[in-house]
Amino acid sequence: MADAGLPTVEEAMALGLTRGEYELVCEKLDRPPNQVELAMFSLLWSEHCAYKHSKKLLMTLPTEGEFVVMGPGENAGAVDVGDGLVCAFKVESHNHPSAVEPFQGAATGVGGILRDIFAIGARPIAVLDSLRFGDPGTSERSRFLLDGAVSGIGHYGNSIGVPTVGGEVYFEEPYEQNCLVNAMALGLGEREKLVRSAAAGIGNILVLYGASTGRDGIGGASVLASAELGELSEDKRPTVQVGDPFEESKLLECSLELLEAGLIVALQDLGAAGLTSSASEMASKGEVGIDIDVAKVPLREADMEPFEIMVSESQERMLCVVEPGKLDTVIALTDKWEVHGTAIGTVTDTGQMRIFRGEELVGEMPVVALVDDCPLYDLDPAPPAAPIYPPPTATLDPAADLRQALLALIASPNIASRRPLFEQYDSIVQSRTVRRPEESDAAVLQLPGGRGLAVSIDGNGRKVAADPYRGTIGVVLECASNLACAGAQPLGTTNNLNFGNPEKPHIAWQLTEAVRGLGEACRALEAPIVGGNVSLYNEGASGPIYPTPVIGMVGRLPDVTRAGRLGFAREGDAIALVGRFSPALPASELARLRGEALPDGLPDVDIAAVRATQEAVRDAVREGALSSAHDIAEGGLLVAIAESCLAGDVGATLDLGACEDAWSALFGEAPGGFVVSGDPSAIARLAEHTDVDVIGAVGGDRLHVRAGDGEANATLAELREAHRALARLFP
Amino acid sequence: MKFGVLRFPGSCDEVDAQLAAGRVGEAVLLWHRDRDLQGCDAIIVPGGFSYGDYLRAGAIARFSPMMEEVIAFARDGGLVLGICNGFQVLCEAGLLPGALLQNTNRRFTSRQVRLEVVNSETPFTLACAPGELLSVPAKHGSGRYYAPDDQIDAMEAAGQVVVRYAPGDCFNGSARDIAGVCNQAGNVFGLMPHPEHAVDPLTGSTDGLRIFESMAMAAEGVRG
Amino acid sequence: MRVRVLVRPKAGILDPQGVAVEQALPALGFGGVTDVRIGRLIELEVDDPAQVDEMCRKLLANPLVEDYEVQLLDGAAGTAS
Amino acid sequence: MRVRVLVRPKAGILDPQGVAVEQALPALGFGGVTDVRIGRLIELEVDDPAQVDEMCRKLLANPLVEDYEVQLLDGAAGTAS
Ligand SMILES: Nc1ncnc2c1ncn2[C@@H]1O[C@H](COP(=O)(O)OP(=O)(O)O)[C@@H](O)[C@H]1O
Ligand SMILES: [Mg+2]
Repeated sequence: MADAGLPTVEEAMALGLTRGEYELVCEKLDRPPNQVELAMFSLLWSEHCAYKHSKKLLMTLPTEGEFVVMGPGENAGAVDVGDGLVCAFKVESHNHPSAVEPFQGAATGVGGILRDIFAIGARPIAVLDSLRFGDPGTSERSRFLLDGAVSGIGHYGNSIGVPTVGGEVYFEEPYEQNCLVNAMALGLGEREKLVRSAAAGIGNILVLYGASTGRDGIGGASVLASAELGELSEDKRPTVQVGDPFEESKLLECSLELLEAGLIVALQDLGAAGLTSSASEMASKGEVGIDIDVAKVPLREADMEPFEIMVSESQERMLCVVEPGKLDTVIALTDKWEVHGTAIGTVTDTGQMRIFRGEELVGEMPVVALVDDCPLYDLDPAPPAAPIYPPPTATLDPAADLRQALLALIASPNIASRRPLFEQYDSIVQSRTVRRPEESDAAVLQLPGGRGLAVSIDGNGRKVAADPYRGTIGVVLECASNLACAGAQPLGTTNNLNFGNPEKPHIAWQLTEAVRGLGEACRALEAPIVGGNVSLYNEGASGPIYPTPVIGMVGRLPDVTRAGRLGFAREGDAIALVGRFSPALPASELARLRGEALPDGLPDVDIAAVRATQEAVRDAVREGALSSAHDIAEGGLLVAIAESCLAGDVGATLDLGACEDAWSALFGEAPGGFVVSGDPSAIARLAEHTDVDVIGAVGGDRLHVRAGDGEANATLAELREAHRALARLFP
Repeated sequence: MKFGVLRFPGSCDEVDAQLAAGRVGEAVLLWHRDRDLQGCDAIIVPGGFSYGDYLRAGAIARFSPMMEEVIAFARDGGLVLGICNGFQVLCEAGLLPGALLQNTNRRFTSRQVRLEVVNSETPFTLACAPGELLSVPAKHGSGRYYAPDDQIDAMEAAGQVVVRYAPGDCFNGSARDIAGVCNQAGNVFGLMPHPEHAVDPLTGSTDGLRIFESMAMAAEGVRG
Repeated sequence: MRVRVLVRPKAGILDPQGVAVEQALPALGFGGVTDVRIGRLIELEVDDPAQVDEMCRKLLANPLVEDYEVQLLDGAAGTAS
Repeated sequence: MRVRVLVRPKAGILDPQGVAVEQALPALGFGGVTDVRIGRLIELEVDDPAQVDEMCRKLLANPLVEDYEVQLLDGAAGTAS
C-alpha cells in the first residue's frame, strides 16, 4: 500500500478523533492510517456510531422481558404480538440535518428509520414524529423549521405509503437554535422470518442495491453528530442529503420479496456512515472479514475517491449477503424493482475489512479494531451549581382569571390542536388505523385476528430540565398512560436521548439521572427497552436544549373493537377524576405561560401506584365499560376535560367541591391522573380498583367548572376557537 | 365479479383497494409491466405516488404496458375506476377529461370529506341515492380538478360530473367543487377521495363500499 | 446536444405557488413584484433534438394546462408550443 | 421588467425527479436521453431587477441544494450564482 501523503494527526482531529484516539488507531494498525482508513475510523469511532459517552449508561437499561424478541443492537427492536407476528419499532433523531435543511433533514430521517424496520424483515406499518422548536410566535426561524420538517415528514411518509399515525410537538425557547426532529417507525413481521445483520458464510457475496452513491453527507456522521452546531464553519457543512421516497418504496418491496423468497443470508441498511458502518458492523456481528471493491459501486459522480465512496451517506441503499449460487436470482429481483443490485464484495475469513479499488488494496483494518475498540468514556456528572435555563418569557397577563387562563392554555402552541400538522400526513393508508390522531391518546392499529396495537410517543423537556430523574419517569408514565387510555398493555419501549454536550458535567448529570429514571420506570412497568438512539451535543450559542428523552411505547389490545376514545360521547355520562393525583404548578404549562423559572426538582412519584391506576383504566376500557378515557398531561385537569369536550363536541359541568387552591387543582400537572366518563355504575365499578372521584357530568354546549370559590365558564365555540391557534402557523 | 387492481412502482393504496373490492368480489393485483388483464371484469387504478409523482402526478405511469391494455379495455366499454393517483393517471392517459393541479392550499391535505352524489345512474354510483352524501377520506396534494369552463358545462349537462364535495368540504380549489368525473360513455370514472378507505366501521365509515357495490351490480347487469 | 424545456402554467390557470411567492415578497422587503408564475425547468442531453417536441407533448408537459418552450442550448433558437 | 429565474438542483445533489424521468424514457420509446435535471422555472415582473438576486437567495431558491440563474427577458444577459 502506498504510504505517501499519510494524513496527519491534525487532520484526524479535524475529523473528530482526539489525539489519544488517533494514537490508539495507529497502535491497532501498527502503523498510521491512510486516508481511507482514517475516514473509516473517524466515522466508526464517532459518538454517533460508537456511543462512546453513553454506552456505559445504556447498559444499565432493562432490555429483557416476556415479549421481547429482538432487543437493542439490531436495526430495530421487536416484540411479540401473538400469532407468530412481531412488531418491530425504533425511534431515531435527525436533529442536526433538520436544523440545516428542515425539509430534507426530516424527510431523510423518516427514510432512515423506515429502512431500519424493513432491514429486519418487517413491513413498515406506521410512523410517528416528535418535534421541538423555539417559540413559533416570535421566531420566524422556528416557523420555517416547523413548516419544513412537517412537509418533509409528510412528503416521505405519504409518498411511500406508510401512515403517520401520531406524534408530538412542543415549542420552548431552548430549542430555538437546536431543533429536534425525531421519527419513530413500526413494522409488522413474521417471527420466524426476521433477518439479522450478521454477515455469514465465507465466500458469500455482498450485494449493494438501491440508489447510486454520490457525495451526500460526506463527513456527516463524524462532523454532524459529534460537533456542536455553532462550531460548524461553512466549509465543513456537508452536502445535504436528498430523500427519494420513490426509490425507497421500491427498495422496501424488493427487500421484503428477497426475504420472502429466502434468497439472502443477512440484510443491513446504509444509514449514517454509509458503507463503512454497514459493512463493518455486518462483519463484526458475524465475526468474519469483508472485502469490498469500491470500483464496483455504482456512482452518481464519476470522480469519487475511495474514501468518499466508503463514507458517503447517500440515502435509499441496502446491503445484503448472498450465497454465490443465488446471486443471479437476487440481481434479477432487484432489476424487477428497478433498484439494480451490484456485487461489490465478499465475506472472508481474514477478520479484516479490506477495501480495494479494482486490484489495488487501498485500506486494510481489523474489524474488531474498527467496531469494538473505540474507547468508551466515563462521564463526569455533577449537578449544575446555578440554574442552566433562563425562565421562559411570560405571555399570560398576571391578572388573568381562571377562564382566561383556560383559554390561554388551550391556545398555547404546546396544547392547541395539532390538526394543521397531522392533516399533512396520510394517517390511514394500509387500512389498519382504528384510532386516528385526536381520537385517542394513543394511535391504534388493527392486527389480523381482531387484536390491536397501540402506540404513543412522548417527551417533556421542561420537566426533565427541572428534574432529570423524576421528569423522565413522568415521561415514561405518560406514555404508558396514553396506552392505557386506548386499552393497551405495554410490550416494549424505545427511546431517543436528545441531550447537550456530555463532556460538560451538568449535561452528564442530566443524562445520567434521566437514564436512571428511564430504567427504573421501564422496569417497574415491565416495558423493557428494545432499542433507541442517542443524540448528543444539541447546543446552540445560548446554551443546551432542555434534556429531552423521547419515549415511544408499543402496547397491545386483545379486542381492537374496544379501543378507547378520548372524547366525551354521551350526554348524562358521569365524569370522574381517576388516580391518586397530586397536581402541582411548578414546571407546568401554566407556569411557562406565567414566565416562572423552572423549579429545582419535582415531587416524588409512586410508580407502582400509577401503574395500578393505569391497569384499572386499561381494564375498564377493555371491558367497554367507559365512554371515554384521557390522561391528564400538559395543562392539567381542566385542559384534559376541555380536550374531551372538544373531541366529543359536547360540554361538561363540573364541581370539584371544597378546594384549597383552584389553580393547582385545575391546571396543576403530575403523573397518574385520568379523566374518564361513562355510566355511573361503570364508574362505581372502577372505584373498586383505584381512586375515583366523580366530579361532574357530560352535557350542554359549554364547559362550566366550580372549584372552591373559583369558577370558569367557556362555550365549546370559544374553546374550539382557542384550540385552533396553530392553524395560523400554516397559512 | 373479478376486479383487477394495478400496481405501479410507487403505488400506495393498491392493497387497500384490493381489500375493499374483495368485499364485493374477487380482486387481484396486476403488475404494471405485464399485459394480461386476467379476465377481470373491472379495473381499479389505485392511489399512491406512481413513479414518485415525479414530473407530474400520473404522467409516467400512464405509459406502462398494463395501462395500454387498460386503455383498450376501456375503449371496449370495460369498467375502469381511478382513485386519487389513479384519477390523475386516467386524465393523463386521456381516458377522462381535465387535469388535476396542485391544491390551492399548496399542501398535501388529509381529511374526511362529504361527497355529494350528483349522478346516481353511472355504473359506479348505481347503489347510491341521488344527492346522497358519502363520508369518505380525501388525501392528496394535487387534487384541484380543472377543465375549461365550456367543457365543464357540457360535462355537467351530460351527467359526467359524478360526485362533488359538499359545501365547505372542498379544500383543494377544484372547479365547481368537482370531486369525480366519468367519461362520455360512463364506463370510466375517476375521483380524488378514497372510497377504498371507507369500507369498514372499524377504520372509518362504510360509505365507500357503495362505489364497489355499484360496480359489481353494473358488471352483473352487463353479464346477465 | 443539451436541450432546455421551459414548462409554464397556461395563462388563466391559477398558480398557487406563484401567488404564494408574490404574497410573501413584500414581507421580505421586496416591493414592486407582480405576475409571478412558477413552472418547471427540464434540461436534458439528447442524441436527436428532433424528438424533443414529441417528448414534450407526450410526457414533459400537459398541453391542457401547460405551455412549453424548447431551447437548444448549443446555438440554434427554440420552438414554442 | 420581465425576469426569468432558472432554479436547478446543485451539481452533485441528488435529483430524484431527473433520475426517475431518465429511467422512464426508454420504455416510452425515447432513446438516447441522458443527464436529465429537473428544476423550477420562475418568471416575474419586477420594477427593480437589481433586487432579483437577493430575492433568489432569500426566497426563490434554496441555496443549500439549488443553484439559480437570472435572465432579464427584455434584452440584457443574466447573472448566475
Ligand atoms: N407532530 C405530530 N405529528 C403527528 N401527530 C401529532 C403530532 N403532534 C401531535 N399529534 C397528534 O395529535 C394528538 C394530540 O397530541 P398531544 O396533545 O401531544 O397528545 P398528548 O397530550 O396525549 O401527548 C395525538 O393524536 C397526537 O398523536
Ligand atoms: Mg396523552
